[in-house]
Amino acid sequence: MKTDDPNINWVEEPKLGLAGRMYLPLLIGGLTTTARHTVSKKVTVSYPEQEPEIANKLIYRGVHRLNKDEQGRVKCVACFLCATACPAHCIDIIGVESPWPDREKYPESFVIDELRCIYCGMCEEACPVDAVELTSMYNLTGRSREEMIFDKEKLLSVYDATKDDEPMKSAEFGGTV
Amino acid sequence: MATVNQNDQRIIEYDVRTDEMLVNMGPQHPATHGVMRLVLRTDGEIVSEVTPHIGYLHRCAEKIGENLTPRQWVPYTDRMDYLAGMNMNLGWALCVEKLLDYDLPEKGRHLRVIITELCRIASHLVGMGTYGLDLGTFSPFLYAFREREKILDLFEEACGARLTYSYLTPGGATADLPNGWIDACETFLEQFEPCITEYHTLLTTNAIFIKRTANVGILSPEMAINYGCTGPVLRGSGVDYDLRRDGEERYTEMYDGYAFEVICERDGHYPNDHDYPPVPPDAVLGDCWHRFYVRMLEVMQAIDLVRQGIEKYRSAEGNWGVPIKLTTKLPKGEVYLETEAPRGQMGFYLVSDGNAIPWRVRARSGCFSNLSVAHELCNGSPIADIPAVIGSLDIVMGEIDR
Amino acid sequence: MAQDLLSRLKGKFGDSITGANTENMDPWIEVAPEAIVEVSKYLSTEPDLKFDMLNCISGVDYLHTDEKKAKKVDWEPHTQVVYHLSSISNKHTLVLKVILPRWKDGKEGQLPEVPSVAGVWRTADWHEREVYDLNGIFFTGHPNLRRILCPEDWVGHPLRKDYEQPLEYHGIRGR
Amino acid sequence: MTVSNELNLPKPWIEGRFEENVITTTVEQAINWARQSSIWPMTFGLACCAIEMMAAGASRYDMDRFGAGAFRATPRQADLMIVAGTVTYKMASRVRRLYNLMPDPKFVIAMGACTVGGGPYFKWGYHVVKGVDLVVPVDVYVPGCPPRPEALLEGLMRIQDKIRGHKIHVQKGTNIKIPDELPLPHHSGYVDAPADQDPLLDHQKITG
Repeated sequence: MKTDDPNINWVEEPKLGLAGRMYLPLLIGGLTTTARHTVSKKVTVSYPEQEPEIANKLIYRGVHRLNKDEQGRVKCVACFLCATACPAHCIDIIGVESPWPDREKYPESFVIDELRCIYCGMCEEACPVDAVELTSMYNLTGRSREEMIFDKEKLLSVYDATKDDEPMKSAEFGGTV
Repeated sequence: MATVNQNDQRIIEYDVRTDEMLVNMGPQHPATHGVMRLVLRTDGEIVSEVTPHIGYLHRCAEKIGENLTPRQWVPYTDRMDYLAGMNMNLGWALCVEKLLDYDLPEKGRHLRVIITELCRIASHLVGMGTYGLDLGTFSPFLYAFREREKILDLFEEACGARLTYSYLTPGGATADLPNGWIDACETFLEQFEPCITEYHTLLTTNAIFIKRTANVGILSPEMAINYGCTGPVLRGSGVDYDLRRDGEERYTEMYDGYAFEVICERDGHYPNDHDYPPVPPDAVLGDCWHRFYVRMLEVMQAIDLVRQGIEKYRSAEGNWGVPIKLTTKLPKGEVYLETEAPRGQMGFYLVSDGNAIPWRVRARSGCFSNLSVAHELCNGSPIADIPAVIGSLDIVMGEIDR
Repeated sequence: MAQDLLSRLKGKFGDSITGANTENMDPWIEVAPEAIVEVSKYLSTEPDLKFDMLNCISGVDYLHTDEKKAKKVDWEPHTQVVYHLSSISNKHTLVLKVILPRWKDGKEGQLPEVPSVAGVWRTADWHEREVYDLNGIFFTGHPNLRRILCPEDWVGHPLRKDYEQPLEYHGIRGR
Repeated sequence: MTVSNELNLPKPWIEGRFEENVITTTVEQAINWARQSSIWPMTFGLACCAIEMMAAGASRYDMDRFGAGAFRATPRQADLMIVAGTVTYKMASRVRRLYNLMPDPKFVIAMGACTVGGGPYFKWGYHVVKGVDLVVPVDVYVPGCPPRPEALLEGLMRIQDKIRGHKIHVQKGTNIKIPDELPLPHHSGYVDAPADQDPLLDHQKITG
């Protein structure tokens, strides 16, 4: 900003009185706002004791789970649609002949790398049999990388853990599955 | 005693000689809004040259865009301007729809206006909160984030994520607004309005804030246009240009039926600024204070737009627009579309050669050009003004480095 | 609008306007590389056109790496520099294109050259540095043409189609 | 996902000999308690996870309840480095330098999918470091993109568990192997060197 720029007009700053120079009115103005907040309703959610209430559990995108059908078998048919739909490429499946008569393929190993996953929900959208779903479990931490790679058993255990309070979404999921 | 000739060069030279210093306002600095490195050539306290070094967050989004289908690239647009994820999704969605010549149902259009204007409020709140942090006051940051958490709750209920939504996809939105969401949104707007007056008392009319920002970093309209600055930075310099009113036909049809005025100072005063604090005498058009003031008035404009959107959304019925299939074939051709993101014009240029994966994807970011003007604003100013100017440009590194 | 602007430019600049495409959604005008600065000066200063804002410069690389696709396509390998202009006062937009060979007169490693329009629009300074950095196009007459996004000692230009990812960088494994 | 941590520490013999409101403890537990409830994080926000880190520091999720609210700008005064955001090649040397500048005992939380393993930029991200543990040894991984502030607080609690298990000195002859030694980068990242020879052990020494 060159000082002799024609269209900048220099303005004298207003003279401040003693109180103004000591910024007293502002101190009081600012402190009243803060004082008003000390008496108002607390906003903090103290996490470990108070769990945050997730309003819409159907659509929340948390840790994955693999659903089981009525006979307790994994619902996935190893069609690789979720693996291709995933932008972060963190699902790898090995599909083999299925021992059950009514299905020709089932995943022998179904691995989701939770560390690379961005929880965008596209696998849930792409799955034709609603096998993989995102639960509303959010607080997941790990101490090593290997611990965070979820294989089939772990995903099924997440299903058993969240089976009752979160039924399978396919029936009433108002979304576009 | 020999008369000493005052303007003898040796005296001046010897007496006030201070070597120029290269100060590194490094990639890790509380006031650089992320990872940007400013190399300041300072002569004592006065900065004579500022060269921003960017690229510390270059995440190759455009190379990835050449290997993923448009539906899969939506999460990457979220991560460009991560404070306004919805506006980025909207830009990409409209660009792909322009190429596919896809017409969106009425309900989807109003849903998009509500969601993007809410996201503009959240983005300006963070911009205002961190600007307070840059200038040393901590409480506006806390109040801004408290309000923003309520908006994030609304978004979490609508699309399942707090910050990276990938909700407005090409073709519509991943899910409809759950019932009861609209009244929750209305209650939020009611209790949000008194908080705005609180921010005004804390920042806009605060003499310390005015002393730090008024008459600092003055950007003349011609220089703003020449450097390609857009958004609140351009309107803060008095240029009356807003893509929501005079942008592309496909983008402005989203807003037809909505009454709003572009926030820009026309002959001395801002539109409907009757009940806001007046412009202080020492604030010159185009300085940091005006850019901040334009953002605060845009929050009010966005509240008004969301209210209109809610009535229109209630009366609209039918389908809200289902996302396009994962592997839809893109027609051959190229298309460029710009939308008004909170920080500037966000443009997407899509070249496709006929199959599902685009040939070239280019994202033009508003902050990229806004930051390039930092040198013009900062040379000749003391070091303490650098955070004030960079904060007023309100930059986000994810969008600059892509 | 694009049709009469095209004929006007052809009248004024003759054969340095090498082509145009008006049936695409965003019609564009192709300009010869050496005439880009005069054309942009004319476009930005002409009172009724007044394209005073350069939205963005992008580099697009046209090359098919595997032969099967290369045969099926009508164009032969080249790169393009695309200028998106818009005018604030008259509210209209325009797209200019410059067609360049992938390497300067065919020699691998020699970057193609385009005169820089940083003199006309100051915003081109950074945009051209980015196109140089990612697409490998040299802008002659640019104030300081350095890499802007990738580190200074980065090898190669990532957005070219035949770019393969580095195996490691300064001891950090790439894949 | 809580980690049981009843480490078999020897019970001090004067336990419970006084009336209620006198607390007896060992010096080590006192030090560990002091350290764990005053972890000062370093403001090191790179990308979108930085916004969630700021939200965790703001009024609703309030990291200050764990004593970790004082975000220090300089690495000299910080003992927890929350790497929040994508680490790119251009930034990797800075991350390593900041890690070296931090005084001992120092901890690293890798927050977010990009930091932990390259995230969505894994496959074609030519400029992205595929996981920050190629650059600095990481103590706790917090996945998510971005992880919720509660997940970050959960990670903070894992760091506190780790501090609770620290020993001031290993008594002679007992050398109790603390189960959670500081994890070491499990591969050195040098391509020409044999990829996975045994990881470097004394990484606490400042290698500069």
